[in-house]
Amino acid sequence: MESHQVLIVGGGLAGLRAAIAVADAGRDVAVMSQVHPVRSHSVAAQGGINAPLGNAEGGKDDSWERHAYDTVRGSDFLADQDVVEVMSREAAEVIYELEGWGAPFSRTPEGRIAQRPFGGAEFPRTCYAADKTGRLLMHTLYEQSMRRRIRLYPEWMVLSLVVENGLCLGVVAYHMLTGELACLATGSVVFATGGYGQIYGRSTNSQFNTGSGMAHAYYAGVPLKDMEFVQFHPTTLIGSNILVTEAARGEGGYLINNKGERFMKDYVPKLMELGPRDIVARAIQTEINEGRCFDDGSVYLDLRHLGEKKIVERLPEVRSNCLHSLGIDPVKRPIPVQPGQHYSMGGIDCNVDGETLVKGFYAVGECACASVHGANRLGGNSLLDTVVFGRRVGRKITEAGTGESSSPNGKALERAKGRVEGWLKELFSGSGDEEPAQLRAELKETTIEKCGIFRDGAVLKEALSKVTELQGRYKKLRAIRGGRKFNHDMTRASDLGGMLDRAEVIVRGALAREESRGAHYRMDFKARDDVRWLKHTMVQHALEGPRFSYKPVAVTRWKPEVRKY
Amino acid sequence: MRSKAEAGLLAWILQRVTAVLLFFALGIHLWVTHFVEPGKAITFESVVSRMQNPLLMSVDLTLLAAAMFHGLNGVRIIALDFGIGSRGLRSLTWFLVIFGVVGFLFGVNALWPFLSTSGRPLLEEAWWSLIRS
Amino acid sequence: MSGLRSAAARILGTRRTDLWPTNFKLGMWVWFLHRLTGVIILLYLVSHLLVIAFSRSVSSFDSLMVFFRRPVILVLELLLLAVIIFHTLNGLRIMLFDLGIGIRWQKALFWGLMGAGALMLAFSAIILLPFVSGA
Amino acid sequence: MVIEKKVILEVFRFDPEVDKGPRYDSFTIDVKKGMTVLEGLLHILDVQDHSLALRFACREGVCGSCAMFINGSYRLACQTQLEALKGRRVWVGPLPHMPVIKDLVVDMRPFFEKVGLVMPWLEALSAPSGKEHLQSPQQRSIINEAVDCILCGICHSSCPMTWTKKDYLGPAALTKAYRFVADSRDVAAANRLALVNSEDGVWRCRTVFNCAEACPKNINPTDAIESLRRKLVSGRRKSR
Repeated sequence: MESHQVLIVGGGLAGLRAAIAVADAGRDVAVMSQVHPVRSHSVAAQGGINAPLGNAEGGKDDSWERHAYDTVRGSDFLADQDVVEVMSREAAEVIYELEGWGAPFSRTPEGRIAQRPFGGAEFPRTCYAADKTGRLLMHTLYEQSMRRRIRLYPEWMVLSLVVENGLCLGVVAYHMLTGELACLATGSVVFATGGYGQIYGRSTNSQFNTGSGMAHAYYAGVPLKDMEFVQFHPTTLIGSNILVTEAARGEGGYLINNKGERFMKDYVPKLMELGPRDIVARAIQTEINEGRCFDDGSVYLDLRHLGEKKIVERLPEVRSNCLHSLGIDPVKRPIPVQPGQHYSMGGIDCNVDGETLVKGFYAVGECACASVHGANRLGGNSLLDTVVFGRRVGRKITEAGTGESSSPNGKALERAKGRVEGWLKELFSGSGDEEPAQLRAELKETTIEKCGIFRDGAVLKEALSKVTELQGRYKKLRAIRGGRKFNHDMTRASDLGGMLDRAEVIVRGALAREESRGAHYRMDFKARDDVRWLKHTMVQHALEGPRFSYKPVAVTRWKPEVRKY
Repeated sequence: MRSKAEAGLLAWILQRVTAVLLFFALGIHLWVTHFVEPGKAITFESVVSRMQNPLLMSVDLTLLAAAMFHGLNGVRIIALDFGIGSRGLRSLTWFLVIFGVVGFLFGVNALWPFLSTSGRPLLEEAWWSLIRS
Repeated sequence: MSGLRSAAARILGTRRTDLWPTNFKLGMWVWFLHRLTGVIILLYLVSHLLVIAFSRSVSSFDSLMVFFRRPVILVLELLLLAVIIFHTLNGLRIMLFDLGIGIRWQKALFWGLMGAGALMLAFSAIILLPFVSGA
Repeated sequence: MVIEKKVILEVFRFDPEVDKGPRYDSFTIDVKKGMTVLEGLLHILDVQDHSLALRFACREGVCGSCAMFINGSYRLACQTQLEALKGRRVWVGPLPHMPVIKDLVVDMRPFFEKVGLVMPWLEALSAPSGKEHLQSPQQRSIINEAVDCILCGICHSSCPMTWTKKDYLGPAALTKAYRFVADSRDVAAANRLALVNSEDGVWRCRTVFNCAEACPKNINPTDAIESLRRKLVSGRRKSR
């Protein structure tokens, strides 16, 4: 049995940043990832990463306080303000660090890191590298991990997190390339496994973003937090739901309905297209629902007035995606867009250092919820979240000294491996006739239609009964076919159970929360209710079903106020 | 290690240098033999008179040397392109070096009748002078 | 063509469809032809030296030269010239790349140079025509 | 959705541990508007043959997972529209000249090893006053193309020099080396140049341009390799 002092699960920005922090402290660290790190979904982040550097014109008065305030206000005051403070205070430092490691940011004429305006932000503070920011940062961190010779386990998929007596012991994982099942003993495990976009239909997320990490943590007894808050990105390409970055609007793009109006004037006249994501997404969906959309159910994102030079220089990826997916050149024609699922604000409950209820188990990135994003994340804050808290988690682990004292508990791990083995055998010998792909399709349809941008008690109840039905049908899956090696049928079927359980958590959480806050908008409770609902939803796994509880929000500087833009 | 790296660089540079030399030498060679007086027959005498011109003679000798290097290094490159192993490459390189040197001397030998008044190739000439002495 | 390729691959059970010549882009053909022409020129050089070496006397050399004054030889010589021109001009193209010239328009450069090469060949053919006895 | 046409996907199938030899399986697909080869393959995976192995992730051409050999071209399956391909049969195979693990999945480990050999990271002096290094937009634009590489392995697979010599660093690794050599912030160009200065490094490029033709991001690795060569030659002259 292999063992490492620290195991990072997930090779995206958060995972690699944590791994680098651990390696820099001279600890033995390994990164396990379902795909090779440079295939992680962090590469799809386009627009940029927030930090109050004040490099852009009109951004001179920016400060970490303004950044923190914007974030808190964007979160509809659900974010924990102490955590937000930490993030915005450390923002500039981590950006400079990334730059020093080679991140090829776009530059101002003076040679400083270029910044652009983003939704819900008072100043232009989103540092960018054209519209490839996530990808270029990802490659930079991958390069730095090569420099530190960090051990990689690419194409290894964690199938179980092993926790005994409140102590994390390691993981059981499946190697895609060989089909082998192995357990790995570790002092500490960090989950940086990303979001669960694939639970939803019309998602911008990667095909493997099923949020399996959240599921394993959930089953291991770690609570999930604020799962009902699902971000919908206002602009995704019609049909394929490929992301069109907020930078397209940051650079000056217009949103236009079928009457040719810039309809955002009816919603947030001051910020227009640069409102926070929840508001813009709702605005677009309203236009679509009320019939002011084009025949294909889209509104237009018009970039033509920016001119070819600016589009080619600042938004090349948007242009190539439009050309490849729709055959539309945004230089010449407006882009048909619709909102799509984009980000999960909720996740594994953890503190500002990624520590969870389980000793030796940490969470960071999109799969974690220390709650910087609250009820609605601002564009450009997710990348920042990953690197700031990735670094913090890495440092915390090395400070805490975990990984040295704990001796590998081989027996418990072997037992867990046996359980996983048994579960896989069950999958391969299933006698039912339910088709996993069919269940997944029905799940995605249910979530997007019944627990989407606009929610309603009655509809949520329908969604819940549908999800319960699917959970029942999941028990009668057909047998999985083929061998163990690179078996998508197996991985997708085993993921599906977790997806269904998390969908249940999301729907139940949404149903319980009788208010509208950030991305969670109830048609039957349109107002925010700070008296009853200024609190985090916590949910823990139990045999009889998810057990909900609530936790207060940390309010330090900024008292909740009406969110006006 | 260092010398191996230098070999790649040196071979690359020399291939280009000989290419340039060949461009001019072959150009002059072809021009003088075929294009200056088109239709005029090439005879032993005409070649002898050409070779008596030291400039043209040196052009032909350059041509010979450069072509030998360029062509044989070309063979080595082709062997590399089609995936020769490192041991095979080493034997091939030695073979080509020997082939090149022998080929160059053979070429000079073949040109000698045009250079010497005796009309005998270089080796025979040398032999006869040895006998005489 | 892809149908043919699929049939071939199916029969042969091979995945080497990438080596099917239709998949060769211009650069591949040029790379291959450069090697081919190089070998031809090298072989000619060797035979050229051998011929000269074995025609040591005035009489044998001159009779050989007379023998060479035939149309078929002229055709062969023009072919050789074409080969040399190709190798030279493509060599020039390669060296321009080394200087950082034309990498972005390598295809245009190739066809441009080949056009020039064709002109050179035509020019040479006209000049060399009287070399054939009786012409 | 309107079905535009029916297409027969001929998909390469091979598990070296089980099968005697590779074969091609035919799947008939109803092509909807905008459907990509990847969506076709995922449809096969979901509905027609659950045992198909392939790599996929972002479906928008930035992760580099789904590099394949489609109708005689090196392509990203997610950026290849079925409608746009001519003919009724579409030929899908794994990246050629790479060891097949199963079906369309090839072993990318040798490729990533090559990339790791060229010191593929920035070595910079720490920036003055703990801020960013200054880099003018012009300096940044030099590496504009090279940083765009998504390490999909297409250029490596397409280069005839990697077919015959497994030790050749290949266009992707050399482009990576160039990306740092040309970065105005980097101070380790000499070390990196020494690493690529070998018969299996920059000197093996034969300017075949397969890499540039194949790159889904329109990068021209030949340009990068030639730049490295010029730096090596001129650097050599300088050091004398």
